[in-house]
Amino acid sequence: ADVDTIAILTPEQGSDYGWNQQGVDAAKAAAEATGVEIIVAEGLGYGDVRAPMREIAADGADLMIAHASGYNTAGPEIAEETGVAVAIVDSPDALVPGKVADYTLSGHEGAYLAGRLAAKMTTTGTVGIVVSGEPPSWNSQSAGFAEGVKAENPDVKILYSVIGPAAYSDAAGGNRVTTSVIAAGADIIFGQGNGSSFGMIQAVESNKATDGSDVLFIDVIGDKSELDKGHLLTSVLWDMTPVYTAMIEDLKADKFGTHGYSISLADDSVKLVKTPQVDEKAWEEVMALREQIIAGDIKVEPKFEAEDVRALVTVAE
Amino acid sequence: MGGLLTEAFLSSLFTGAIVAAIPMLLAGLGEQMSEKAGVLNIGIEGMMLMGAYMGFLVAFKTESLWLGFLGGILGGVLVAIVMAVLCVRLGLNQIVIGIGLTLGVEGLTALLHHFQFSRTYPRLPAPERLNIPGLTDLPVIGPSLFGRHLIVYLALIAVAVLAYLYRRTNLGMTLRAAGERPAALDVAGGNVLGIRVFATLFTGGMAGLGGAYLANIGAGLFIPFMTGGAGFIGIVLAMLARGRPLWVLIGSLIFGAALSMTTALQVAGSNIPTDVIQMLPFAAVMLVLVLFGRRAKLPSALGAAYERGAR
Amino acid sequence: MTKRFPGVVAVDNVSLKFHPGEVHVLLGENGAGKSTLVGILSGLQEPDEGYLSLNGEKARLASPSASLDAGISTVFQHSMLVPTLTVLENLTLGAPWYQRPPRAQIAARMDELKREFALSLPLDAITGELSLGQQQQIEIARALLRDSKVLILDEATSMLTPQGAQELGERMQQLVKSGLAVIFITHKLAEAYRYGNRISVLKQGALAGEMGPEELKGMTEDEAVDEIVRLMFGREAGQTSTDHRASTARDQIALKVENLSTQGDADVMGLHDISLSLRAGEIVGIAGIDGNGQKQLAEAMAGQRALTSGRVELHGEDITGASVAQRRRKGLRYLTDDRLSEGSVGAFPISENTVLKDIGQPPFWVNGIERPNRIAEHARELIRTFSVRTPGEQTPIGRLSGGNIQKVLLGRELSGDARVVVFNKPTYGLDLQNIDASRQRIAEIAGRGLGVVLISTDLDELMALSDRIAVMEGGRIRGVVENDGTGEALRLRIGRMMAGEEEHKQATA
Amino acid sequence: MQQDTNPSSVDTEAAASGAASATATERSAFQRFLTVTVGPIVAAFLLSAIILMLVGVNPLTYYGYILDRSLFSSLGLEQTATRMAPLLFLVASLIIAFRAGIWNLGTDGQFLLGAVIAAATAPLLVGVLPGWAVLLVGFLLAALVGAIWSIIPALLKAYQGVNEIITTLMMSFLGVLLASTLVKLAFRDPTTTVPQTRTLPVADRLPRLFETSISSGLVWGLIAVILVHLMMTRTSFGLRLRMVGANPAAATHAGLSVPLLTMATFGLSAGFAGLAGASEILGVAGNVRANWNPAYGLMVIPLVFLARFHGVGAIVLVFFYSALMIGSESAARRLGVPQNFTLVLVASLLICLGLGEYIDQHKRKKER
Ligand SMILES: Nc1ncnc2c1ncn2[C@@H]1O[C@H](COP(=O)(O)OP(=O)(O)OP(=O)(O)O)[C@@H](O)[C@H]1O
Ligand SMILES: Nc1ncnc2c1ncn2[C@@H]1O[C@H](COP(=O)(O)OP(=O)(O)OP(=O)(O)O)[C@@H](O)[C@H]1O
Ligand SMILES: [Mg+2]
Ligand SMILES: [Mg+2]
Repeated sequence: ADVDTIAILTPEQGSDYGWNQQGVDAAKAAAEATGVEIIVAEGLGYGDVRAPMREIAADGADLMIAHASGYNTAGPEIAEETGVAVAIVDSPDALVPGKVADYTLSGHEGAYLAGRLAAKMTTTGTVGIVVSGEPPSWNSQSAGFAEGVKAENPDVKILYSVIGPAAYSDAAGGNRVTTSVIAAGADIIFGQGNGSSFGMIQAVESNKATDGSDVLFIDVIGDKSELDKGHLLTSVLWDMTPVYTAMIEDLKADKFGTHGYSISLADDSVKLVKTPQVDEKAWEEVMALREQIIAGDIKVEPKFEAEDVRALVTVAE
Repeated sequence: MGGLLTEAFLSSLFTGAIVAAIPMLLAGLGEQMSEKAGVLNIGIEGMMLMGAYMGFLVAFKTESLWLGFLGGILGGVLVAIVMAVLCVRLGLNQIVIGIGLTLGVEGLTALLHHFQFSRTYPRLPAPERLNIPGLTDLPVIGPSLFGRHLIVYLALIAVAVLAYLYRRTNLGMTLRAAGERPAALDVAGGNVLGIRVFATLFTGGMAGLGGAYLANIGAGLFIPFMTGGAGFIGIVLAMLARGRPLWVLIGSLIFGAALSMTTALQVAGSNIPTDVIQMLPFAAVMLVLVLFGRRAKLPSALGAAYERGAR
Repeated sequence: MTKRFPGVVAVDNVSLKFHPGEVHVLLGENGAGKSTLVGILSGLQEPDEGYLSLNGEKARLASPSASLDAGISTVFQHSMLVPTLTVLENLTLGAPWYQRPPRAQIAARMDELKREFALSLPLDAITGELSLGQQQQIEIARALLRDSKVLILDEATSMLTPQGAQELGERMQQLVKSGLAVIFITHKLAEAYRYGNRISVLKQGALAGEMGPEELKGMTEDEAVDEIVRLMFGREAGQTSTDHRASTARDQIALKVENLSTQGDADVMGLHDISLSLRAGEIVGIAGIDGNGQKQLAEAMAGQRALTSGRVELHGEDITGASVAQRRRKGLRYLTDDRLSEGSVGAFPISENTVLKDIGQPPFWVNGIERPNRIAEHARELIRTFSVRTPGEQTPIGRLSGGNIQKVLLGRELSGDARVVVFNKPTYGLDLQNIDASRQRIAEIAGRGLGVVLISTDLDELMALSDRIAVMEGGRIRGVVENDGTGEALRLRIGRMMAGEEEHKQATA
Repeated sequence: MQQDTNPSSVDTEAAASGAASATATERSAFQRFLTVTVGPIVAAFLLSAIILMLVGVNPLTYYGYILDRSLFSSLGLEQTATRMAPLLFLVASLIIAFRAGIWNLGTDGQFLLGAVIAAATAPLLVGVLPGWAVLLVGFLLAALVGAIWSIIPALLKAYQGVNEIITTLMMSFLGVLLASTLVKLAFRDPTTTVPQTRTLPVADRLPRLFETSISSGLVWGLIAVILVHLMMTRTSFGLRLRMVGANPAAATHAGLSVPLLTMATFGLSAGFAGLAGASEILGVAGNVRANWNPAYGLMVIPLVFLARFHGVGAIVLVFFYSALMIGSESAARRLGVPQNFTLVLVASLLICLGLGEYIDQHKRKKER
């Protein structure tokens, strides 16, 4: 089929150094690589996305990337209604040839590596996971991180906390919870959140670990190193460009909707960011582990449930 | 839970409770004055958010937290001026305007944030803490109670000052008269609109300060929608406190402690689902309401505009 | 001075002079413009035309505080105190917020007032917990504390007992002797003569006449009252409404109350073992000092207040368990004394107010659907029958003057098949003409064979209308006397019982 | 002294009766329309235009898109109409509450719990019951659950006199969290990774109108508002509720049971809020996701006030509001302005409409 225009729809502005920005940037890069036009619809919120989708379909988009798990009911319905191909997330079973394809994104392998790295580098023997909510992709990364930590050193304690009701933009809550987790002994924080993650970073920057050392932060999805003040350890970086490019190519080749897409360590669509804070030796060991995962010697299964995460973290006696 | 109940952790929970409580305390104290005077200030959420934005902007540009707090107060007062003109002077409906102002400030600050900060996400340095030798070194409560930024103590002093003013000067009775029977205050030569305007602006200032605290001390940066309902909690605290500043303090500390407890339970690895844990603070308030709600007597003229000579 | 309101000229080109050393009485029927004039003098309203001069200089009183600054203090027709504040706070209300209440100073001044005017108040009591009379003393004290030059009292005596009114009168005389000007508004003509040095009469906003000190001195009370009535109503006096009405009682028992008791609490007096019976066509008066359980008795009869024991029978039928609405349908009616906050819904039009007690009943509602035309028609009929002064039936009832609201409520209670009517202070706050009309109406309905319970604090009224008078004190009936119209002796007996002196003598019959 | 704490006395004129407003005949209806609607709308758009220009966007282009995309294109109009449905049920909910003197500020919680129960049950009933019965059960359960969520505030208000502003607000916060918890723990679709309820297939949702994408929820919403309006203004039950709202003492005096009627008000109002949730789920969304909260309730409150609790007026305002939401989603995207600007526009509209109302009242006062 002819593909001349694609569209990406995101719930928030594409300037969050995270999920939305990575999506928008990748869609732009994929469009450029494949020579198609792109419509960017940012900040559509988590409510009913049918209205903008219908309109974008009417505007001539050939593929709509509905880049939020909240859009995965509306997406297929609109594809059915308008006949325009739609890509959705977090719905591995939702495939309709020519119309609906899923790209379930999970950086659990990357998070696993981050966990290994964290366990190597912690000096207090405790690491923390702070999240602003419990969507599946975050659960799978939290679980991956926890598994990595345990695999590296079963004695390292893992603390887990979800911020609170106003979480996504609750920067103050992010700061407060992270401060508590640091006070409980963590010196490396694996943080996932939108606006609230900046509160976590602020807490990491302004608190010392219980042993007096600096606290380090592990971010996800985006790359915040240009904002870093020396506390960013790494980031589990996602790059959706290969995914989106493949979608466009598939659509052109009439193969869209026959299979799902995902990101992986193998093609660097999931990778760890190296910062000056990373210990060289630890990094080399982690990179070796990466090869093992790619080779299939280490298996990391995604776990999407919040209970799975809680089962992995340390329960105080 | 022995392993986790370290001194540092307990201390951070106390700290967390106080950090979470201060913005609600400031907002609650402000709202309390409006409510006494008969103005139901639903716009407080917007005033707080504007305070957070302005507070952060000024602190960031001037690199002075204190100027930032002033900026926050100014931001809150600016929104309150609109409210005072429209609702107190012109007598427009307080609910409509309050909601309108909150929505407008949410949109405006998000817009400004988008154009100013969304590519850089500037953050403030960690706030200075007041170090009182001896006290700050006390175990557990030392750092949480005594190692805070000076503004925390000012907020506590505000509780005492307001309690004093309400009790010992004519301020308390003037406010109550304006909220209870504005016509009586008017014919006694008092200035109903004046005191209501003052109370509204005071609310704006306190809410703005609370917002600035949230941004500058609580988070260290500004994020759109970051107040997330703290202003509404302030309204509830003010209504429950029956006109007493001390009760606003107690209420905000309990609420802050409940929020902090949700972290504690999770960090301790509790098996209760997170969503259930997070209902606790609100469930606690509901429980208080069920048990003691009937005593939360509100001023008779709350929410009603005053117009001289109208019947 | 002229003041117009939409559709009404409330004050019509009135010129008046108020002199120091004089009690200047303003008289006029309901809605004559007295309160409007007070409103202008106290800075609540600005005149449309005309001007005001103080000590010969033109002045503009744009606000109550301007008026207070000019030395004019006002005690309004309706209480202007904050019930939740203490007496001291109400006395200092209006002072700058940053000051501390000058307690010692006020206490000292109150001591003086106590000596000079016998005003004595508990400074730390919560105002709302005091009696209405005491509350009024607060307002008067507040005016005196301000060292005013002009003191305005709008219907200040309507809440007071005869003794209280007497004291107030004496106080006013003392005040004018100390050089004040007092403006005194009342509906009681005798008071006007006794306490006033000068009388001005307003009629439909205009000045109908004025009687100066010399003129007044030269008249007896009767002559003066005759003259005032002529000025106010344009008719001769003569209907001395204190004439005793001839009994129309029949044998049949209309309403019987047996051993009725209710729960009391801190605010409300409980009733103890009340028994009373009322025959058709009879008027039984309930006398007593305000707050001795009269209202509770009325409410218990109407079904509005729960009983702890006792029973109520209407024409032989036990209605103890019946609801307010059921009792009303059976013909038991209750006219409340609280016409604004209980009797009517101020924001609703008159038409809806006329049927508030018949919601859902035909012909105004059919199958739950409102018939606005039927209701409007009914309301117009009522407005005509009871001469309610209003622009129309769609006017919100809250805009009417108190007297006219009262007429609407009276009409509401008498419509349909009324058999027994409980009146609670039916003529309170009405002008003479309306009082007369109301009393005639009460006499007339008794004449038609309805049973009437007449609760009043006005002994004259009770003695003019009742067949028998029950006296309440402390939630009990202290005694029931036949009203033989014997004047002073009877009055004295009732007065003793009201004070709780005479021993329990239960109702018979 | 009349207590002014309740909403119905905030505007006595409105509470009085729609019929009484026929008095102001002096100025033409057209002039009133100008002051009350057109003027404020123009002013609000001017105010927002200034902000647009400050951030470097041509306001004319922006507004052009709004009109074009919400009203002047059939697709836009359909979207606008569809967006109206849940808002209309909320309008019905609030008209009952406000006319009866109750501040129900908890509609968001009632809405969401209604939505959750509808989403939890309807998909399971497909095939078990006929299509219309599935929807009916969904709506009824939503109304019931919404009403249940108001019981605590209702009891506290009716029998303890606890101010309902605090209690409904708190129950709303709780309800929003509970809805999310229920989705995750109780009603979760086991076949998805994302925590959400089972999905009601498009074919089993409320039928669409004719050949358009408009959900017939719109029709039911309109019917709900009109019925509620008539109930409150034309029936004995409505008058009883209004009387309790305007003057509880008078209601007691007239033999009404104030506590029972207060409970009824809460139940009905919250029930309609529950219906609003069901209409969004059974008409449009098909399922509820964890943490979903469109927060329509807060937005509808000012609309109902500006319409002076009048059903038809509220319908018109809801239409304008929906058009604005739909149109500015589109305009924002095309011009690179964050969506949040819509909030600024809505806020200026509320404030200007409020001011228009004020000016109108003053003019009418002068004329009388
Ligand atoms: N605010 C108002 N709006 C419209 N009309 C008014 C207003 N105030 C007073 N009036 C009109 O002015 C007239 C005079 O009212 P006013 O209150 O002065 O009477 P009054 O002499 O005090 O009567 P009363 O003896 O009952 O106290 C009334 O007939 C009324 O119609
Ligand atoms: N806000 C108002 N709007 C319209 N009319 C009013 C208003 N206030 C007062 N009035 C008019 O003022 C007149 C007198 O009002 P007011 O309450 O002073 O009467 P009043 O003197 O107390 O009467 P009464 O002696 O019968 O109690 C009424 O007839 C009423 O129509
Ligand atoms: Mg008067
Ligand atoms: Mg009067």
